[in-house]
Amino acid sequence: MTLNPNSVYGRIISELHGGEKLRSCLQCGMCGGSCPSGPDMDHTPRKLFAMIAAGQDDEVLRSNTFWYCVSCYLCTVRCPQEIPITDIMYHLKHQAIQAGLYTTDAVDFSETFIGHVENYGRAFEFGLATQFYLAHHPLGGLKMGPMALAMLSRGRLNLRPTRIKAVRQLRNILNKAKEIGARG
Amino acid sequence: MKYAYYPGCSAESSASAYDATSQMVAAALGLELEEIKDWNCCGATEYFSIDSLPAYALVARNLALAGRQGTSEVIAPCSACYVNLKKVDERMGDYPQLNSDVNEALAAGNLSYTPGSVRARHLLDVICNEVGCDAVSEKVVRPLAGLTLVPYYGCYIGRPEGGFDDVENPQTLDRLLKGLGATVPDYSLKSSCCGGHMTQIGTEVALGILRGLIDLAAKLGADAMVVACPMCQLNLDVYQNQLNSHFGTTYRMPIVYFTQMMALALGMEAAELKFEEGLVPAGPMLEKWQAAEASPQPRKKKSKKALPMPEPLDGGDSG
Amino acid sequence: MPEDSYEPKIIGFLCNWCSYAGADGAGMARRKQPPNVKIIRVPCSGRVSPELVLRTFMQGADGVMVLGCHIGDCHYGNGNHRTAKRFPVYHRLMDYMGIEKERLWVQWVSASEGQLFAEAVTQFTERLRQMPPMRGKLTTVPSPD
Amino acid sequence: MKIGVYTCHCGGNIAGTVDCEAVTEWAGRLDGVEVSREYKFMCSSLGQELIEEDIKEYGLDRVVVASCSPHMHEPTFRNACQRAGLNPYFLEMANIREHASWVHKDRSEATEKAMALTAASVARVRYNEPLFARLSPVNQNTLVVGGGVAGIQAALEIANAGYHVYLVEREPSIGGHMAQLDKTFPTLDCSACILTPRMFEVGNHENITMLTYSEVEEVSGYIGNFEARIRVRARCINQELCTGCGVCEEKCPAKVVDTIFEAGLGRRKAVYRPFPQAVPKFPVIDQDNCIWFQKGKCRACEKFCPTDAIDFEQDDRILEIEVGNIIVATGYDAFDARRISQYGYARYPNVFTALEFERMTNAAGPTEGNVVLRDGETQPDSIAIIHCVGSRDVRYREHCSRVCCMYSLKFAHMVHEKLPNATVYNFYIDIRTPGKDYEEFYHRLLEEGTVFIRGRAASITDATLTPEEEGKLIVTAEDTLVGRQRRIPVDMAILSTGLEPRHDSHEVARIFSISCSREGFFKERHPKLDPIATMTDGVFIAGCAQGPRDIPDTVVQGAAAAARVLSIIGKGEVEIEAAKAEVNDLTCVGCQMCIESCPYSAIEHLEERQKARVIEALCKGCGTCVAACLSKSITLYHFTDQQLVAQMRGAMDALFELVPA
Ligand SMILES: Cc1cc2nc3c(=O)[nH]c(=O)nc-3n(C[C@H](O)[C@H](O)[C@H](O)COP(=O)(O)OP(=O)(O)OC[C@H]3O[C@@H](n4cnc5c(N)ncnc54)[C@H](O)[C@@H]3O)c2cc1C
Ligand SMILES: Cc1cc2nc3c(=O)[nH]c(=O)nc-3n(C[C@H](O)[C@H](O)[C@H](O)COP(=O)(O)OP(=O)(O)OC[C@H]3O[C@@H](n4cnc5c(N)ncnc54)[C@H](O)[C@@H]3O)c2cc1C
Ligand code: SF4
Ligand code: SF4
Ligand code: SF4
Ligand code: SF4
Ligand code: SF4
Ligand code: SF4
Ligand code: SF4
Ligand code: SF4
Repeated sequence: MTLNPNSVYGRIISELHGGEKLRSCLQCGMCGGSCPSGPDMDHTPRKLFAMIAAGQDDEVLRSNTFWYCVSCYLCTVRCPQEIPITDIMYHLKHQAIQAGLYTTDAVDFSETFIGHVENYGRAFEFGLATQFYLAHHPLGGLKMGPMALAMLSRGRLNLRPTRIKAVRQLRNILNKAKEIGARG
Repeated sequence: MKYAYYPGCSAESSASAYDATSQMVAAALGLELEEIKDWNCCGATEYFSIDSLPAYALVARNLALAGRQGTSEVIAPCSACYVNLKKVDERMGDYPQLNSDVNEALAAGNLSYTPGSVRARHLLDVICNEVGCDAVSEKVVRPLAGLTLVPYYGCYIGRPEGGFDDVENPQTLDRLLKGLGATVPDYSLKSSCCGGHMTQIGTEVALGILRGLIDLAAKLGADAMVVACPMCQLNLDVYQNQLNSHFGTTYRMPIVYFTQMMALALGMEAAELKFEEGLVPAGPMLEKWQAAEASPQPRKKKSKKALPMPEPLDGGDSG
Repeated sequence: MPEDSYEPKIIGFLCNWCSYAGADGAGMARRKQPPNVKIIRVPCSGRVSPELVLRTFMQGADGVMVLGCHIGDCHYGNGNHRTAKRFPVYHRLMDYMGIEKERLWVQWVSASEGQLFAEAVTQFTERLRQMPPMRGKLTTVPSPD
Repeated sequence: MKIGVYTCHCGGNIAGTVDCEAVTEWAGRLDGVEVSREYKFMCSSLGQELIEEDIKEYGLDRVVVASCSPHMHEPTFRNACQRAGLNPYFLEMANIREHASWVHKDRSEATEKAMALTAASVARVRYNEPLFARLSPVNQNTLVVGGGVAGIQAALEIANAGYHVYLVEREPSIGGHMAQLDKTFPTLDCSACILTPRMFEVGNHENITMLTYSEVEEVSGYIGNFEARIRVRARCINQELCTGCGVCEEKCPAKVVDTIFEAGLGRRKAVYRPFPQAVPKFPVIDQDNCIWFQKGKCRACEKFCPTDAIDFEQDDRILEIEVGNIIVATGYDAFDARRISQYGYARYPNVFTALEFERMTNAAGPTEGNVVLRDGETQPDSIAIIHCVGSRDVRYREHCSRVCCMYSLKFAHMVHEKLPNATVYNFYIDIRTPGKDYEEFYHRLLEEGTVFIRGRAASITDATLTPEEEGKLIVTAEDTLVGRQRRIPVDMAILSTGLEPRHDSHEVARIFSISCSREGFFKERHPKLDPIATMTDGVFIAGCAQGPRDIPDTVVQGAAAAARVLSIIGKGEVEIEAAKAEVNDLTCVGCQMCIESCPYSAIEHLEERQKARVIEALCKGCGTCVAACLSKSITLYHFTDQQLVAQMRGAMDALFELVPA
């Protein structure tokens, strides 16, 4: 079967290393049965793959499945067809962001995180917590309050980020990578 | 043997206890760790979701730096860092196009990396398989007798492409803890996921997962859960209070690093092992240990009618 | 003639029991492959003398494949052991004649490895496409009769 | 020289991709070609007659058929030539189907390749020489290896036709896996009841020499004339004296878990018969577990044996036999469930394998047919049966094991029958019931109330979440028909393990000069038209050794293999391939390089003349010696240098003409 290269399916197959293995999905449900986030996903990974094959691209990209994926790789190590499911989840997040079709704020979490990495070269847990929670879960953030305090008091949260020396070098590398990624 | 050491971002903040005890234990076992100079964050699980090539390049920079320091193996105590390092190295080897793209990006920072030249190792792997559990237990001066410790590996050991232990039923930490003198029950959720970043974006989902993990450990009579990953520690420890108020439970399960427990058994002072960093206090567990005297385990009697039990595969000693 | 339109001419000597059956298997499974390899059936890879290989190059072949059973699976017990032992001889002779050793492809392909066969054909053809044609490099030998 | 070339369309198989008309036309212009024709189906009787008529009418002296693989139809066209009075070795085939039309898409590429292959065969056939296949008498004895139901069936068919059979079985008794089973699907007849009479018949047949506790170590020779060396392991029982009373077994103090016949669920003694109906009836002493052999104490069996039949001194015996044909029916191994650790076999006591469950439901088994948990007492209220364990999984076995859906249904039925109040869940991907009355059996289970959950079980754990789950095994799976995860608490789980090749199938294949397919099952000559024969003439395969199958199909294959052997015996003689090597006395310098190279030691050195000589009866025509002889003194008929070089040049010349560089 030739696939529309711009469909969700087509892009997984052409852009993702090992993505072509998705063609051999047996619909066995091993992934869906194994996933720790499965009960809270609106579609199990297996179901999502059936929807991808059926061309229901919009519904696929609006699904919370891949946002609830915690990258535990359990599905990947158990899939009887060796389909790189976790990587497909990453790729679907990527596609959903590009299509502007995401429904959760997990994206912002990831983007805040990445922003720190790009600025400092290191992750910055305290900054992440404040920036992310204050922007998205003012209430959740409050609940987090005592927890953050407890961690602070035990020296487990740094109030200032650590910065690596060669931030410029790192940024050059990342910018170059983005450029290469964009040229496809 | 000399290893490059990749502490990971959490070493500087939330998991400084792990970092400190890892270095103490390594020194006691004669492992020479040389921190990668000016290493950067591995991107955790977040970077791959947004853009994959920069994510690969980010990790590859660390591998390149390790290579430049002249080491062929890098130790990561954090499982997520370990998986990222390993995955990037292996994928670059498997996919030539990816390899050349990543190297093109690295070149913008005057770096290069040859796949396969720096092997990522988890600290647990090096301790159990290079030093050896037997060698460790020979060094034990204060056995952990009297303590029931549940080994919790988390999901990243052996994933995604298979690592140093069985993916589903790993044994290394079990063997290590038994070698330290602890009682180690067969904890069937040992390689289940701790919820990862779910605690932050879908708290309810995560709390459910965490509850299952702690619940089974409690049922097995655990005095503590022993982990090998800062993310596992953070989720199980820091969210335990919230979980209790959410479900109306009363768990007080200390979540400790295996390096802390090793350090104890190797004779280091508890006060120096940063147990106080845990939100759930480890005090009761430590007191119990100090009070305990090694007492033999009661053996369950089998009925005459019982059918034979199959032997585990490679003579492992689970169950 | 521009480089990219050059199609290498390849002769494959395949043992009857394993590799020839493997090539048949590739056919039965419809494993697509470039058409460049022309197969000649021999009883055993051990039958393929260095002379035969050299004559094939002299005839203008751009590449020669010698495929036989896996070591230990030889229909004749261990005929292919001799084939394995003969590699250095092949290579020395080719070297002597000024033929790059990349032009000889020796592999074990069993009767059930149709896919492996198709892959070998594809890879070898691809490799030779990157090399200049052979014709004219060597003079032909007199005909056998 | 008058060559006839026949290009076959094979319906659309060839003509669909190859321009047969162009090939025919091109071939017609080749040197020496007298007639060139195309035809829809060359192997049809009309196609063959076409060749025969042309040979007579045009006086053709060489024939080239451009069609399918010679493995498929070389005998067909050789026979056609022979019928028309032409030596069959004047035939060449160009394989333009498997090697051209089927592997290329582009019509012109495929056509050019077909032309080159045809030209190569035309060039070669000029140098073909008349050869005469040697006729060799057939030894009427047959060796059957493996005493499962396949081997039993084959042995009985041949023995009943009046010919002698040596049946070699590795275990102490024949019967194979079928002897372990309780009931057999879909009719649910008792396995022992239908198998025991056959086993008994084998044991008492005047034409069968049964060699149990034995293995074939080496085979040499060729069709009609094989020699086999068999190791008969020491039973430590004098079979002349033993009456099979079983007293020794009763008195023996050494008890071990029986991992073969009881599949690990039961125990046996060091001196034992695997099961009461064992054939032969004699026990064996398992030296690895016997206290006398290990520690030098005991000898209880000897003391109590009423006939003094115990013989600790017995040694292995080596038996050399001569046979004309061989049937290899060594069966399968059950997949080792411990390899999939998330199912917890060997970790949780109440996870069982399929074979364990067969033994459990068997009234003669360790639990006397009671379905109980590992404690040996408690009856389960709920049971999960997990399909496809080790099968349909590229990390373990890619194939479908074909029988496990059916036996899983059978298990569900057995539970309903024995524990009417128990709930049975079958976790499946697809229910595969391709057999007579098999789908009907599935319907019956639906009616009996088995719960079917479509989804490969993800894991089995003892980690419980709710009070209802407490103390149970939890099977997790996605119910794919609902699209949601489910957790099913059960008391017992049964793993429907797949069928895989015997762990030693590669070594066994080597002994018999046959090969294994990708999975490791023995490879047949042709998957559809010759599933019984192998590439080695005179060696046949039957039963699960060739691939997973149920008992009816196994029996059919056993009988079919016997029929093939009987037809060879019936003919009395076999044609031996005429491709033989010969040394040219004039040029041989006696260097003996060839002698060293021959895998069959078929070349002798004539001391007095300092020459090599090929012993015709031993030479198998591999041609290794040809390549070894530096003075080019050896000719391998039908694969001469001249012929191969001509074929190569034919191809090259055609290529330079078709695709000039
Ligand atoms: C759990 C289970 C339930 C089943 N239930 C049914 C059912 O209800 N109905 C049904 O139709 N089918 C059933 N089957 C399938 C059935 O078992 C097979 O179809 C049948 O047993 C195959 O017989 P066989 O002779 O080919 O192989 P086997 O039974 O495996 O016999 C092979 C014999 O060869 C011997 N052997 C092996 N290697 C050597 C050697 N090197 N030298 C000498 N001897 C050797 C072995 O010891 C064995 O005796 C079931 C299978 C399983 C696993
Ligand atoms: C659409 C289709 C596709 C298939 N594809 C495949 C495939 O790809 N691979 C595969 O393995 N199998 C395939 N099969 C199955 C395959 O066709 C059968 O397995 C096979 O043809 C059975 O052969 P047979 O000799 O038993 O019966 P048949 O082919 O039916 O032959 C029976 C013969 O007996 C003759 N006959 C009938 N009654 C009498 C009588 N009273 N007196 C004298 N002669 C009589 C008939 O005329 C006929 O010639 C396919 C089947 C179908 C329907
Ligand atoms: S486990 Fe693999 S084959 Fe099965 S449904 Fe999921 S992706 Fe498909
Ligand atoms: S990797 Fe993601 S999709 Fe796969 S099992 Fe883990 S959470 Fe579920
Ligand atoms: S001879 Fe071969 S190619 Fe021709 S019709 Fe018969 S099977 Fe097909
Ligand atoms: S060896 Fe003796 S005791 Fe044992 S079965 Fe034979 S006759 Fe009976
Ligand atoms: S000598 Fe061996 S076989 Fe005989 S009774 Fe003792 S243990 Fe059993
Ligand atoms: S027969 Fe059924 S259970 Fe067995 S492998 Fe095939 S589908 Fe799975
Ligand atoms: S290798 Fe050739 S020359 Fe030497 S003994 Fe054999 S046949 Fe004669
Ligand atoms: S062809 Fe030569 S090497 Fe082969 S069996 Fe005959 S004599 Fe031996």
